[in-house]
Amino acid sequence: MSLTIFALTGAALIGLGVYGLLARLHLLRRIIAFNLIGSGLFLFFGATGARGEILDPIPQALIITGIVVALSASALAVGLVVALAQGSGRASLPEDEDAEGRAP
Amino acid sequence: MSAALDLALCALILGVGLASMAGRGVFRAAIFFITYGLLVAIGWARLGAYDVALAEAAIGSGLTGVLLLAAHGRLRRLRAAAESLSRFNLPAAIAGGGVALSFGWAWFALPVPRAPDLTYALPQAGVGNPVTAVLLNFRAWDTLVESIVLLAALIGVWMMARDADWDAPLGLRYHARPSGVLASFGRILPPVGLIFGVYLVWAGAESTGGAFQGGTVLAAVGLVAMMAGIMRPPRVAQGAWRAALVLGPVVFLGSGLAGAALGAGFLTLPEALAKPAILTIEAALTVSIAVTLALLVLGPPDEGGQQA
Amino acid sequence: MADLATYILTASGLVFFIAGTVGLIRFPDTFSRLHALTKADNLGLGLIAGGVAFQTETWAQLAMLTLIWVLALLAAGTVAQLVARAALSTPEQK
Amino acid sequence: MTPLVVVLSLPLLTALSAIAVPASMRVTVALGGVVTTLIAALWLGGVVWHGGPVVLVLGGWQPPIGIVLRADGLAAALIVMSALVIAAVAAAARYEMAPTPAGPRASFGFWPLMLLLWAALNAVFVSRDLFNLYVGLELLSLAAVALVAISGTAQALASAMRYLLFALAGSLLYLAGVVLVYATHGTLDITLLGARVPSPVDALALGLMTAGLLAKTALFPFHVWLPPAHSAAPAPASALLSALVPKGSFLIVMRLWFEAMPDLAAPSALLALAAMGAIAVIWGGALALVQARLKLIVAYSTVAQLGYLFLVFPLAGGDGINQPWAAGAWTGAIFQALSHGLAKAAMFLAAGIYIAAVGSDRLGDLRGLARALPMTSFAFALAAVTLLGLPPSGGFTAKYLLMTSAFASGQWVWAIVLAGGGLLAALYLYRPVAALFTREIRVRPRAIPRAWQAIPLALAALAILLGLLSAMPFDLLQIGRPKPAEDGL
Repeated sequence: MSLTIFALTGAALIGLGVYGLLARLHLLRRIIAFNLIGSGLFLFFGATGARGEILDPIPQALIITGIVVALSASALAVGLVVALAQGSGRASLPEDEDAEGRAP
Repeated sequence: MSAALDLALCALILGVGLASMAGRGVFRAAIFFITYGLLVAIGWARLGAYDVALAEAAIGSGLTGVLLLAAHGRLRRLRAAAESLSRFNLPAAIAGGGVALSFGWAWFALPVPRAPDLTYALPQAGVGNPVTAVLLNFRAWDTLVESIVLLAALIGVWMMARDADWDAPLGLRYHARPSGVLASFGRILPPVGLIFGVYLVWAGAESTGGAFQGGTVLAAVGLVAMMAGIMRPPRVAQGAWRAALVLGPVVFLGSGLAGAALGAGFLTLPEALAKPAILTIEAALTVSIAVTLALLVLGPPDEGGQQA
Repeated sequence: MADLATYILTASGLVFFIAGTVGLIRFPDTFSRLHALTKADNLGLGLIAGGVAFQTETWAQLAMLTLIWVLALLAAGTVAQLVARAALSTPEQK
Repeated sequence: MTPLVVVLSLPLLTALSAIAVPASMRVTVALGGVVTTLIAALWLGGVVWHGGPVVLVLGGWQPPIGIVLRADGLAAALIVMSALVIAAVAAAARYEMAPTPAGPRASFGFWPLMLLLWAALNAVFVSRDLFNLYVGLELLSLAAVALVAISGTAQALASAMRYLLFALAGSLLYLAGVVLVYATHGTLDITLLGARVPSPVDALALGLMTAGLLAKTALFPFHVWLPPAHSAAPAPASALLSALVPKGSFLIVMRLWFEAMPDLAAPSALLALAAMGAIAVIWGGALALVQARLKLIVAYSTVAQLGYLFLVFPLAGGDGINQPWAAGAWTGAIFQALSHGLAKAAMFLAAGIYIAAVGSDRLGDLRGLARALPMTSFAFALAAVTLLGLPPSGGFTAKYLLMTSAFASGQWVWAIVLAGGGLLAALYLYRPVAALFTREIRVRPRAIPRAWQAIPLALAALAILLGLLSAMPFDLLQIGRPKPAEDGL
């Protein structure tokens, strides 16, 4: 029962992150969305790894690796956002602003 | 009772996650995300995955949160922190809902679990914590490449520096008053933090902990010490810091190559040597992880941020 | 007996946490919110740590519990100071 | 010490050294590593050719506990091609990424990032573990994004950001599929998955992984990030990004559809993959036609040329794997990947020389440059011959094999795509070649060392040689090929 709760929460978090990634334009918000998708996915994975009689250590190790990889990607993304804003004064991509019809 | 607790926890996780996506302002989103990470860490503890709980709290929530907040501060100074208003976006909602539903379906469609049988492998792994055994022995190649991913991200972040700033110290300057609270905190924390960080690495061999979790604690200690003015932020040109960055991967790769040269095979740890080898690799990795993480948070060399 | 002490201490710790949270949400400005947060929550955490201390089996666990409380206390105090200073220098922020 | 271990670890070790050593030694260390790894890559190619696939069970742990690496003919061919391209790129970068023209920041970052990218590529080419492939892909993507951002202009940073968004979305989609695979089968090993008990979740997992990999391979309609990113990077970095990086994710798509889950390759899915490839060929070619800058033309041509790769799926995938034409289509696609890699790197390195000579890559500014830079311009023309698929180039062998299979299988629509794509390539490559070889001279170009000019020529010549000597790589590719069809064409 508890595992199902965690797995479905993970699934919902993935969906939530996908929504944020597509609907929000500020790049920091999109980075948070990526992290939500990742952590939802890991939660789902963790729940699947806990179904057997003993807790499977392989998903746990993969998740720790995944968390570190996600941090690396987030760090590079955050660095890019700041550098982009230094050059252009904006923290969203130009074509997205055009699509919105206004610049923040 | 326990299902009710998990249900409440998950409702909280979802609510805070929703707030980080739908709420007003990027700053709030980052704060909610940090809270979210801590709640997820509790979730991991509920699932019995204590190593993951530590990693999520330290890295997923803590460090990612600090990165986001630091970036928000810089964006505010550049007047790029404001966010255009967001309306409800139906196509995005359909996509998100579809993804969530397919994972929900997949959960119920999964066949009975088939985890690999580790009973004969674990006693030969050299460490008692099965997660550490997977990370540093069974799937050591993953972990080696992962430590290099972290380093690649740092080199990438450095490439964001302005050319004129390349010789400047890393990150924006913080000036703590020498008699201020932060300075005293910065003096008290390092000894305690150092012991705790090292303990986490040591304990990781047999119980909860590990190089990444311990390295994160050490990185945090270093950052507090730098913010308190006890330690100076390094420059790219300082060779000792760059050597510390590569130490862990070099020792890891070197031990793998030693296995190949001695005939045991690439990344193979003979059972008798497994424990000391893993501890050596973890010690070196911890140093590199701690330095890399701290420098990632500091950001690229930046001269322009001089401020009181 | 130990269980009873745990129940009483953690329950009263929770009361302080709730009070602190209510204060955080309802108080009008940064400084009074900090009051609510640091004082009530530190006390609450101390009570919960005290309650859990009755369940420890070794001295090492007890030492770690104490360390957690002391570190949280130190961090909360420092952060409260920093937040207050930041709030002083930027009066328009709520 | 086997050549496979050297090919995997030496680029890493060199990258780490390049970070740690002082600036004065950086280039020497990096070039030493490049030359040694190139030798090891050729050695590996020879070992695979003579002795069959090289297998490395990491740590001695067999799957599903551990990770297995396997260099079959396909992986060995890609490793050798990458090594040749990177050796050329490194030779060109000695001039272009030296501290004087590039600045201390870019000249610090380029070498470790190039070497990390190389290490990631080699790791991806040989890994048989789906999660290990994810970690390798992330290393590949992060290094590639950083290489785009290295030029530091606002436009480069925006392109890098867009690239990173697509790359991260692709990674997460792929990872989502990997999670489902492990949850279903308890293994991540491609060989073990080939013999798995099928489950209804497999289709979702395969779909997620493929979608993520397509975003990283820049297949239409996920291609929008590629041209701005590849053209914004410094020329040696563009050469790496365009010639090599998409091949990593493409190879995983092939491994998934031919080796891990061939039973799921329904005709409609294979058709959809090839249809997207066909649209990419036409659409990329059409957009290349209207660009005014050489690097953008070359970058849009990458979108088109990557499209050809996906024609392999209906011709050799699913039930078609046992057909007599499957071997030809499969080999043709790999030939396309190899010859495109060599030719595209030659083109970007030539573009770098033009930019160094006249400070611009607008077609109008390149007029008549063939007189001042004959070797480079000849190299560009030779590389164009390969992209057009004219004999005797490697591109010709590739397109000939694909076209024969298309006719043999009765799927003549792909033959039309191949012919139309060749025609479009002729049109969009005619413009730069005509500009280069025109008689008028506009500006007096800066002098370029002859050794630098010779680098793209060497690569373009290799692309031609690939066609002349196609029997050799043809044999290599058959080694360890999944279910080799006995009677080829």
